[in-house]
Amino acid sequence: MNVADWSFDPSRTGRRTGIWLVLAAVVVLMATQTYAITNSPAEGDMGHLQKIMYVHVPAAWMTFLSFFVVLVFSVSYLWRRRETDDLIAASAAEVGAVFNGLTLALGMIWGRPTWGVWWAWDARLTSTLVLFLIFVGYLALRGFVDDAGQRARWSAAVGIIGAINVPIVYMSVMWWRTLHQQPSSPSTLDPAYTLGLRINAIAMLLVLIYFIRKRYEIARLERAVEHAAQSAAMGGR
Amino acid sequence: MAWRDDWRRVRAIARKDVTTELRAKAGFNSTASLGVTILILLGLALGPDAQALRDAAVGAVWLALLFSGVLAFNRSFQVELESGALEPLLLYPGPRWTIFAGKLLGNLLFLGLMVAIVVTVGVVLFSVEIPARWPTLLGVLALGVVGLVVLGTFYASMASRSRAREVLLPLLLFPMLVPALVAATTASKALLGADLMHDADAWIRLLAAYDVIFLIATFLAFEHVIEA
Amino acid sequence: MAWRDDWRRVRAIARKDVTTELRAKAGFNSTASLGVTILILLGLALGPDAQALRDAAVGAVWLALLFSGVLAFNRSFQVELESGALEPLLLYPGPRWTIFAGKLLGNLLFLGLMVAIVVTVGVVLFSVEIPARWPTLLGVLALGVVGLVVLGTFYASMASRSRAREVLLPLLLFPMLVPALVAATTASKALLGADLMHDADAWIRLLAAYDVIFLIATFLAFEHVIEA
Amino acid sequence: MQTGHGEPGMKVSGLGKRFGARWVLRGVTLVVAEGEAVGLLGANGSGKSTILRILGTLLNPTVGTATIDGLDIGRDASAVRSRVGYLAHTPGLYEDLTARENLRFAADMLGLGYGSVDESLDRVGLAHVAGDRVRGFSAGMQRRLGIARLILRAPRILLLDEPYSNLDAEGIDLMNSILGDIGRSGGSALVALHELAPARGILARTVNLVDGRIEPAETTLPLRDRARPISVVR
Amino acid sequence: MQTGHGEPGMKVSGLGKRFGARWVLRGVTLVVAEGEAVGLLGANGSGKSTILRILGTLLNPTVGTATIDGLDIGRDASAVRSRVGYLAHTPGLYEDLTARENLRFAADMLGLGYGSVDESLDRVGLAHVAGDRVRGFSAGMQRRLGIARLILRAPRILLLDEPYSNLDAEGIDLMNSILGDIGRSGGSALVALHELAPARGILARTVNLVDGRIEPAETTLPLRDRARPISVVR
Ligand code: HEM
Ligand SMILES: Nc1ncnc2c1ncn2[C@@H]1O[C@H](COP(=O)(O)OP(=O)(O)OP(=O)(O)O)[C@@H](O)[C@H]1O
Ligand SMILES: Nc1ncnc2c1ncn2[C@@H]1O[C@H](COP(=O)(O)OP(=O)(O)OP(=O)(O)O)[C@@H](O)[C@H]1O
Ligand SMILES: [Mg+2]
Ligand SMILES: [Mg+2]
Repeated sequence: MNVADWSFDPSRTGRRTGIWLVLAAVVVLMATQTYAITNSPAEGDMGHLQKIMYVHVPAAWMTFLSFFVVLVFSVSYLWRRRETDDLIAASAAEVGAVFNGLTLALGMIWGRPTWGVWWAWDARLTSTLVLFLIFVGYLALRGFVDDAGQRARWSAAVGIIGAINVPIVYMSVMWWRTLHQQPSSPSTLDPAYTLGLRINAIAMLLVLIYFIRKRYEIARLERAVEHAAQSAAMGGR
Repeated sequence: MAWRDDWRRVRAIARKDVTTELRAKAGFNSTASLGVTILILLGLALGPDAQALRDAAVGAVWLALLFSGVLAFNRSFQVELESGALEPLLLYPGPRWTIFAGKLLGNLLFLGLMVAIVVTVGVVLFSVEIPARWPTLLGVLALGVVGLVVLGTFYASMASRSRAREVLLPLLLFPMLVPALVAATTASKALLGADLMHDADAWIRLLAAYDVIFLIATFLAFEHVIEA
Repeated sequence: MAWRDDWRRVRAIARKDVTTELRAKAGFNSTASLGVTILILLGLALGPDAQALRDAAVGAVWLALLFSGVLAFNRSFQVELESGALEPLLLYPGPRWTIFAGKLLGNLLFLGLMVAIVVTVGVVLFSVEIPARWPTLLGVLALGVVGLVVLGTFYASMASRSRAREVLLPLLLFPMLVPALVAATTASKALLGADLMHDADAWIRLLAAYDVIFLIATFLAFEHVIEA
Repeated sequence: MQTGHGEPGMKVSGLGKRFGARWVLRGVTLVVAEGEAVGLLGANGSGKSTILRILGTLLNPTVGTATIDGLDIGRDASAVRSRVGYLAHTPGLYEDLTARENLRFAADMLGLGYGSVDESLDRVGLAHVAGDRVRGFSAGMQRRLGIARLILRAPRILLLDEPYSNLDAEGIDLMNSILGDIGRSGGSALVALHELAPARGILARTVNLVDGRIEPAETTLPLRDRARPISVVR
Repeated sequence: MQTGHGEPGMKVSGLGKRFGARWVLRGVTLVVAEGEAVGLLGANGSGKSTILRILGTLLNPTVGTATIDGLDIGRDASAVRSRVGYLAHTPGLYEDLTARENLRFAADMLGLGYGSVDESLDRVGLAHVAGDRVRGFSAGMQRRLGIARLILRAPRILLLDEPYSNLDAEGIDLMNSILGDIGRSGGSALVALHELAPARGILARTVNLVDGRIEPAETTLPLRDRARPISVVR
């Protein structure tokens, strides 16, 4: 609530590190893609379709990571009531939803030629979709609440309770399918692909951090504008 | 002394909600009828094959409870919002969790009654045979309803105060209820003997854990949510 | 001249409704997401057997449209009731059917968009194979949606002014929609080749007749219903 | 604007209204002449708003009739609506639309051009928030917007339910200038109110609603500051 | 009833409130002493209700602090709530409950006996409709029921938002006797209002809210009939 400690200098928003981040992300991403695509053998059943894995799987990991960030900063918000925590949680949720959507989209694009269907009611697929809907609910809630404080508290609560539910959702949906035939999801991975996967994950992580940072900076700039208006309105008190 | 005052508050809120519901002529009757109507719709949409219907019975009953429950939860906070009664409610002294507890109790009573009706009708409509382990089945039902009411009441306390209340509540609530729905339907099917591959007990434990976890979590979170 | 004024009124009401809906940020997005959520719930409640799910696809899509549509219809009149905007609306000169037509148009636009999303997702989720006669299938969809919107808007005009509005609308509406639901699902199933016993054309004719009859009936009845 | 084809003003005769088993109005008879603004006084719950709602065709009387510009409020309800401006206790605005959008909607519904919209907004002093959503408006600002909608088309007949409540001094002057216009243009107004101070010099006379009837003896000018009804409905 | 353990009365200092990008309050500083009822004047939309809502713990200030009986409205919100009586623009009643049921609910929530319920109803003149549902109540009757809830427990501090609106002469006297009681018992009251006539002889002084601040020069008795704020917030 105290304004005085809000020293925010738009010229020092870390744009430079931002540029390094995005450059690093793009370079690593391109390099790893080239490496992975040229170096990994065509897979037996799927042929070169398997290459989708290099984006699909890291995207899924980044989704989980984002939701974890939402959880941590939501707890922190309710504890310390710092506006920044709310903004970071919101940024992570937005970016996480994008990665979640990407996982779904890539998975479906992959599933069509491999399984012959866009969708199967498999445990992992269903829980990924439910996770996506929890994110959507979180973001919708933010859109429907006008008061900044109320929005922060509500979305923190929804973020935490949603995060608690994620493992339960995953567990329940997995048991739901347990004794039925599994779609041929290659969860066993040939070591030939692991290296490509790992470095791709690092590239994606850089992208994720960059996105969250950028989104957060935008949110902070919006706040800064409001706070500048504040000092003007209070007559330089 | 303090807990007595708190309990009096909880009771007052629950009583007020139930009275309003009963007095808004047939508020209860119509919610129950709606549950039955949804059962019939599900039957029509999924039918007409008799075996398919019997298999769908458990799912249909739970969906009917879910859909009509959502409407009831939204109502319970909307009563506060109409003519701005939420503000006076927030201005009463005393701990705020009593508000949540009161709403919870009211909704539990309301939905409990509704379950009795919808399940009875469902059993008849879908020709469900009552198994020997029916007390366990009732337990599953109770656990499922508690989970539904706890999360429903909690999310309604936010959704009904936002701009898009009708839509926001189910949007937030339904994905959260997936484990409860899956656990309750699978356990019920196992108990009904329709599904021989699953063991009911594991599901019941999951359902109980779900209830306990979210009962605690929502009570803790409510304080932050109800604040103006 | 008169019909121009009337048409202007109709447009103004529809525009206002759509603006409000869009402005209540993501009012549309969230209704569409809700439709998708309901599809998943149905899948989870009815599954996990793949064949059973495929058979249920058509019914599930219609149920998702029904449930999320009901929320949208209720909203459209609730906007009028909040802070008593219905009274000024009734006090404008000019024929009252324009109010109905405006609401109808707004809801039709809204639900039309939603159908596009829910149906696409439904086709993907339930692995529906698109048949050669897909234009006819789209026609069935359109006829079904018109029936849903006409009756939904009409009943919402009454239900939303009663005290138990959330519950009353589906309670009145769902039974009335049974013919449309049965016709639409059966015709769709026939067109999808899943149901070889029924002929789609007869059902489509029924659906068209249903739409025409209720379009006329509701326009005639609205004058009496909206009166204070 | 259409002009009346019958006798101008309002004529109420033998109006009775029952809610449940209780008769709130028991034979209200009242004439408001052309060019006249009449104050309607009465204790809380005496039935002032009920009379205005009946005249505004929002409520049907249980017995009795009333005519406005010679038009029967029951049979010619639609014609009555086209010449009556009614201001209720609550403003009845769309909270998610802006002030201007609210008025444009009204203009569409009334078949008027948008030109009068900004004019009205200016007159009620809301031009500076024309683009803001009504949701955040203060009580008085909402009231003013309601008045702007009222004067969008100049109605011949005004039915005002405690029009001064929530208004500041400037708002009261505005309301009075509207009532003055009505008088000059040969329209008429019926104004329910408790506190006479703001309406000083504006109302031609006041009538008292007691026990569901208009008291025979009418208070005429000069007005006392605060109207004390002689008895209270129980 | 608890009594304050800090300085009695209300102390507001440097209160600022922003809605979106707009600053409605820009540093409100104000002291209401023990036994004093202060009138809060200001144009429509100047921020009177906002001040009352912040003092009533319904809204958080953007900057600034306030204490009530020495209790901070932020940190000791719960203690503040137990000694403040707040009357809003809207009464906030349950329409499907009767008048008596509404008050009994309030008594339950406040931890009071039901004895005071009928007493309160009698004092506001609603005893004859105690068993009727609030839904059919007129504007003034709803207002009176809100007042009955306010006086159920005698609060030390009153925050009243246009308390005279919708009230008839008898209702105004009732409101004034409540304000008189507060003065005598050493409580304090802040009363937002436009029309000073009903409060004549009751308010110790009035302050003007202009441009988000309290005007330095305070109007003191004798009061003018109608308060004209010097400038209007734009
Ligand atoms: C909509 C469809 C799909 C969704 C939502 C989806 C979702 C996911 C998720 C969430 C993960 C991360 C799980 C974890 O690391 O624990 C994952 C991993 C993976 N997915 Fe998918 N997937 C989809 C389709 C597919 C398809 C069609 C294939 C290949 C045929 C595939 C192959 C893989 C592989 C190989 C992994 C890595 C497995 C591991 O690390 O154990 N996925 N997917
Ligand atoms: N929730 C809100 N969102 C946005 N703006 C708001 C909100 N609440 C109040 N405002 C704005 O704050 C200003 C002050 O409002 P407030 O209700 O305090 O005025 P007021 O002095 O009580 O006026 P009135 O005499 O009309 O009751 C208004 O301009 C209003 O538009
Ligand atoms: N819909 C209704 N149902 C039942 N009773 C009603 C209804 N509307 C009004 N009444 C009753 O009719 C009486 C008159 O109400 P009305 O609103 O006309 O009073 P009023 O003179 O406008 O009072 P106020 O000065 O408080 O606004 C009241 O006793 C009220 O209880
Ligand atoms: Mg009235
Ligand atoms: Mg105000």
